[in-house]
Amino acid sequence: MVLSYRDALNQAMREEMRRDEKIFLIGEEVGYYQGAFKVSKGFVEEFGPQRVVDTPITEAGFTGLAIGAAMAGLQPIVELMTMNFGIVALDQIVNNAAKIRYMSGGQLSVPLVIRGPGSAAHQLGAQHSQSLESWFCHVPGLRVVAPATPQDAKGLLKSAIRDQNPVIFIEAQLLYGTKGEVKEGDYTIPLGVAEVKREGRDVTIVAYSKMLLVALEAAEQLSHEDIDVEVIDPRTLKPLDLPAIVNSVKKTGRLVVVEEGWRFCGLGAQIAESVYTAAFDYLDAPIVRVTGEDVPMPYSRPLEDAAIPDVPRVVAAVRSVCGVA
Amino acid sequence: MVLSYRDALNQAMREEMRRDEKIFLIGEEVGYYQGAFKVSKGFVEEFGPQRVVDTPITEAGFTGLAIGAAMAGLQPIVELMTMNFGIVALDQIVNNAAKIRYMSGGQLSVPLVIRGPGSAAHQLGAQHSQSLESWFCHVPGLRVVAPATPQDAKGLLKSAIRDQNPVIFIEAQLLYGTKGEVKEGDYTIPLGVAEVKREGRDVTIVAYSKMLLVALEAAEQLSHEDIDVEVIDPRTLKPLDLPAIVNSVKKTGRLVVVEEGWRFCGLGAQIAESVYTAAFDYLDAPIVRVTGEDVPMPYSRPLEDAAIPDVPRVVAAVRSVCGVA
Amino acid sequence: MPDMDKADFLSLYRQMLLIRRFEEKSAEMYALAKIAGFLHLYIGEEAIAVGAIAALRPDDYVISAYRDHGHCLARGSDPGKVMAELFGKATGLCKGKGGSMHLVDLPHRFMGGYAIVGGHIPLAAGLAFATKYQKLDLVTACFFGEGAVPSGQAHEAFNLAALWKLPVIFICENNRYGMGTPVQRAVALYENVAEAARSYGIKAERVDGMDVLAVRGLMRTVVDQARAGQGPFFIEAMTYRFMGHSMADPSHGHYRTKDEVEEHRKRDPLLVLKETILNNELCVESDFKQVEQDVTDVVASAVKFADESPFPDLATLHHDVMAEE
Amino acid sequence: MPDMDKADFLSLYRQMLLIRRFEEKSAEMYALAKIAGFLHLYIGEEAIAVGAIAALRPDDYVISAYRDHGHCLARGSDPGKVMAELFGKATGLCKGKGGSMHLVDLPHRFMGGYAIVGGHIPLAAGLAFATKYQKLDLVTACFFGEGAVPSGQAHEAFNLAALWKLPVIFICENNRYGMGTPVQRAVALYENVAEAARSYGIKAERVDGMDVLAVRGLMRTVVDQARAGQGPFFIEAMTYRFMGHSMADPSHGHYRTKDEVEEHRKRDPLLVLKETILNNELCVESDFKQVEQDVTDVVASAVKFADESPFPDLATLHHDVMAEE
Ligand SMILES: Cc1ncc(C[n+]2csc(CCOP(=O)(O)OP(=O)(O)O)c2C)c(N)n1
Ligand SMILES: Cc1ncc(C[n+]2csc(CCOP(=O)(O)OP(=O)(O)O)c2C)c(N)n1
Ligand SMILES: [Mg+2]
Ligand SMILES: [Mg+2]
Repeated sequence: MVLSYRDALNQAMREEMRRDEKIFLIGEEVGYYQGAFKVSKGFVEEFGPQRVVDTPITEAGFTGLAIGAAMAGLQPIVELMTMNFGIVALDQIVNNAAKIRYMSGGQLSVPLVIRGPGSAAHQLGAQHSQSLESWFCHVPGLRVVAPATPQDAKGLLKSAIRDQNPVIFIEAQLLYGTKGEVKEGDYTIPLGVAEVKREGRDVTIVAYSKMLLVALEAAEQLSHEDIDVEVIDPRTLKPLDLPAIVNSVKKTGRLVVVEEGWRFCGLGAQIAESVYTAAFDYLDAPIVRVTGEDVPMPYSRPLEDAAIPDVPRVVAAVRSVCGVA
Repeated sequence: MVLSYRDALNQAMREEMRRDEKIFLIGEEVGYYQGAFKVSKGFVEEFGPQRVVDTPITEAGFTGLAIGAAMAGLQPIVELMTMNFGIVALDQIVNNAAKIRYMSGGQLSVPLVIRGPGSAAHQLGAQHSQSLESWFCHVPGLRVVAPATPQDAKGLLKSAIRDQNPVIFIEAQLLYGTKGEVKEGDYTIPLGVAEVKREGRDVTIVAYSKMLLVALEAAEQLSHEDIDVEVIDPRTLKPLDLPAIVNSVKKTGRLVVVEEGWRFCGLGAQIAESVYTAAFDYLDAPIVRVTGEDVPMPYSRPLEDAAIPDVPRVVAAVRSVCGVA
Repeated sequence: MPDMDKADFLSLYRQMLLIRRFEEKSAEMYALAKIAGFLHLYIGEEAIAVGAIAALRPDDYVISAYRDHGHCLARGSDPGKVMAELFGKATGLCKGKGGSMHLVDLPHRFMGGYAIVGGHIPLAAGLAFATKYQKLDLVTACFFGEGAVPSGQAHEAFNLAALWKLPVIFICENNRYGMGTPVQRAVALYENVAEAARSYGIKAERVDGMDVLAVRGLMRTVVDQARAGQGPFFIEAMTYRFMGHSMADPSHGHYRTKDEVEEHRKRDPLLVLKETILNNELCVESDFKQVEQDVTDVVASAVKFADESPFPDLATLHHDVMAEE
Repeated sequence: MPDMDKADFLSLYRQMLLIRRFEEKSAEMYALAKIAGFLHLYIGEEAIAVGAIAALRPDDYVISAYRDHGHCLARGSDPGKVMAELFGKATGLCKGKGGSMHLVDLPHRFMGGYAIVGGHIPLAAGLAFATKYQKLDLVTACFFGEGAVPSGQAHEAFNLAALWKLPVIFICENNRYGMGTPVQRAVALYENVAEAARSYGIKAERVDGMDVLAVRGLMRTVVDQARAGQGPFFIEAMTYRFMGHSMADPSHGHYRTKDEVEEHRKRDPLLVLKETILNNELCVESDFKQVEQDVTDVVASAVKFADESPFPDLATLHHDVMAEE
């Protein structure tokens, strides 16, 4: 069936919450307001305010509260209105959610999903347009997921909810309205498994979240120039399905990594470094990264457009890695 | 003159505070207690409590306060008792300190130094043993400095204080007591300039902060095996002096990057990726990274030792990159 | 009322009307896609910015959250430059880099709008810290919504301001909602949010935020006290926003009824002041007509200026990130 | 005193003495380098943990900060396993991964010690949220120092607990200092830190934290109320730490005089209880001797157990990071 990304997420949570009473949703405006981006539409009506919990604007407080609840056997889904607000909850995420299992020698578990939109939408300005996945990926004890399609969104969110680890689940405001075919019924997609979104033999592009759509569009354009692009979406950013990427690179010999976030210390640097190490002798050219510019996000549209990877830039990167002017 | 790293920092701040009344020091226990690690010994006596400001345990509050003070023309030095507590102040650092110049179109400046010890000491446990430089380096608008020697500590801290940008200045608890020759008088070392700490022709090691000492010791040992190691300390992590590193790699053809922090998305990934891109054809072997293990820091000493890079691991990495068993 | 003065009252009226018409025009321009991103209108709350800022000196500091057009205009910023900023133009206050939520006008001592709820409150403490440090008799006025009151950053700042007797006036614009959440579900002591400040020993008072004269009256007393070194003050100004939370939000719907909005519109701050003026026979209808005409012209030329201004040169993307550039 | 019972009083005495002797032994072991890292002793404050926890059921939750040995032992944890944890041994409560600041004993519902000041307070709210959600009549007791009171995370948690009437008891151990900072310089309303809680409508009371019976008495009332659904409570227990902040800190020095410490030692909680017992002729000296002997034996065998236990196998370094391993 065709569903929007938003509805796919809604279904995933709804099905899981029907299945298991231990699951509850907590965050700003998730209840009566139906979610700032309407992802939890109809939830408070179906599950009641006990299980769909509106909070004050205190991300550290309610994220910590959710972690405590998880320690006591519940399975919270925390909605951050946007992932940017994860920064004020970061101590809870990094020092508690990610470490409690380890520090307790395995006695305690924090089965928790923290989800919300990452990356830029349009002209939201510097404090509301960040892509922070590299930070989360840096931290042992967390899984990080960033689906690009409705099908992946649903299947991965269900897996994330069932996972016994804290999972950072990164959506994108500009993806909520996008549509795609979604399998019927109760399916899951395992965390940690990449998917080849388009097969090709000349060059590999790795892209995730919103950038997958950019990469696929670039691949389409390049097909008219007789460049056959393979596009891989890791879907889960941590643990990264490196073997899938390396396999592809062994075939194509060339790699472009696309990410929306800042370049310096971005996830793409890690992906590149891992591939260099695993497939050094297979690479016909240095890996090329296409990334967000290293600037706070400007508000003005032309500047913003210039700061975020787009199809022409990905096309140019592929051409350059292929040695085509 | 021979000074400890601690005294070098003390001198740098003291000289700068004597020079300019706009500079003040703020943080937990910096005053009457003389600093948790005694870096500000004698300060409150010399400069008074107006300029050496003890705070409650509210890092977000007083870091934000310092940023506001900087916007109004002062030059604060914020001491974080340890860099770990930067996490609770991260919103202030990333969303305010780093972005205010840009968001204001250049109207506002935030000349500010945030300093304190990063990385692990001995058995401080998971929440007190983090190396977060990769996070800070990811953020446009910040400079990040991590000196390893007393001489660098003094010269770089003075530059950081005089810099008109927010600077994250990462020290190390285990370095405070180390000693070294320090130039006399009022000197500065420019930010953004690496230094070759040991010349060599066979292989390059990049290492900073505490890990520089490990690298130098490894280099010394390897000299007995006839492996001639060049050791470079970037000193400033952002902006990174990539040309200096690339120059060295062009000479040696081999690179080992050592960092104490977590491997995945660590700064070393970025350094490696940058070098691959800039010197692909000069590399005789894939770059090898020696990093902290991807685990929350365990308390137990043998586990902790196993989680942190040490001389034998660096030696082994160099051997492997040189193709020596 | 002791000193009733036609010119004075009309000036207050004019300022409020300017904000009102400016905001209405912004909404229009948003509909025309000349403005994008989040746009939070100040309609209904004008009496607070105008009344409070009227009690300040030009060299006092003002800082606000993301609903900041009103404060910026009341501070005297050029409406053309403000509108140009909303348009993302090079001639905007912040060269198009800030946008609606991040207006800054240093010459008018408007130190910015900030979009992380609670995040600017420590900055306000810092501005006040600086003026005290510099031995200047300046005060800082800090505006925020009632939704920010439970945030940890607000509390840390309140404590520091109280502890160090900083000359900062916290002005809570209690419009009863944070996005869709009524204050009853956000602040435990919702009937008296000023308790938040009182628990730090900060004196606090509630004022009718629809009555510009009342706001200015209280503010004058409070500013004198703060300037005289009596420390911080907290004003809870009761108000109501007539429009949705942002342009993405209808003025009524899930969380409040049309009737409720209509009820509050009866105490429109423009009507309240006009009534006082007319009751006291200070002006006649034609005076108001004249003001209306003036303001309409000002706003029209602001729009014209914004519209005719160029977008920023793409070369400026990397400017203003760091000081040296 | 209504129900004076020799066995009961002696049991309280025994628990406090166990903590005292355990801590003294820990200090010895620290000097012998059997224990390392930060070690924060609970000496002087025993009456709070023992009195408060004596009012709890075994299935209630307890959570604490880094000065946590006392709470863990009062909860009934095996002293041998606690000591082994401090030694970093595989037989420790947390297999050596947690250490002194991060003790966890799930079977005894001791949910952990946490080392980020204020960071565990939201977790406590979460434990209480979970029990309420699960419709269990459990309460959560959360211990922290007065230094944590100004922290934003504490406030966000207080607000949530009050708003949602969570069955959590906040127990502030006011020992007058946070490291070297007297409460007067940390908390604006230092004479009444409980105002922090009252400003959320949380009922609060002060108690003599040197009197175990007073603590237990108040706690019993409060626990009954919380269990009956009356929401959170805040206890300010006045106490004093007889030793330095941690082993790195002398018991007196820069921030407090020897006389001050001596003065407080006169109200040693062990003496206070002993006096009550003797005044009421419930026991004779030989009873105390017996307890002393028992406790000495327990501590001695704890040390023996810890000393003879093996360090963790290095293979466990990567265990307990994620659930699946
Ligand atoms: C830390 C943080 N969390 C969430 C948001 C999203 N958000 C923006 S405005 C808002 C409501 C704020 O309400 P209030 O403080 O009362 O101000 P008002 O909009 O009513 O003027 C929310 C939740 C944010 N900007 N920052
Ligand atoms: C967020 C944070 N900042 C700073 C520290 C360093 N620190 C550890 S304990 C302490 C003092 C805490 O005092 P208090 O809360 O009164 O507890 P006490 O030690 O007196 O029991 C400080 C500043 C920390 N652990 N966490
Ligand atoms: Mg509001
Ligand atoms: Mg204390």
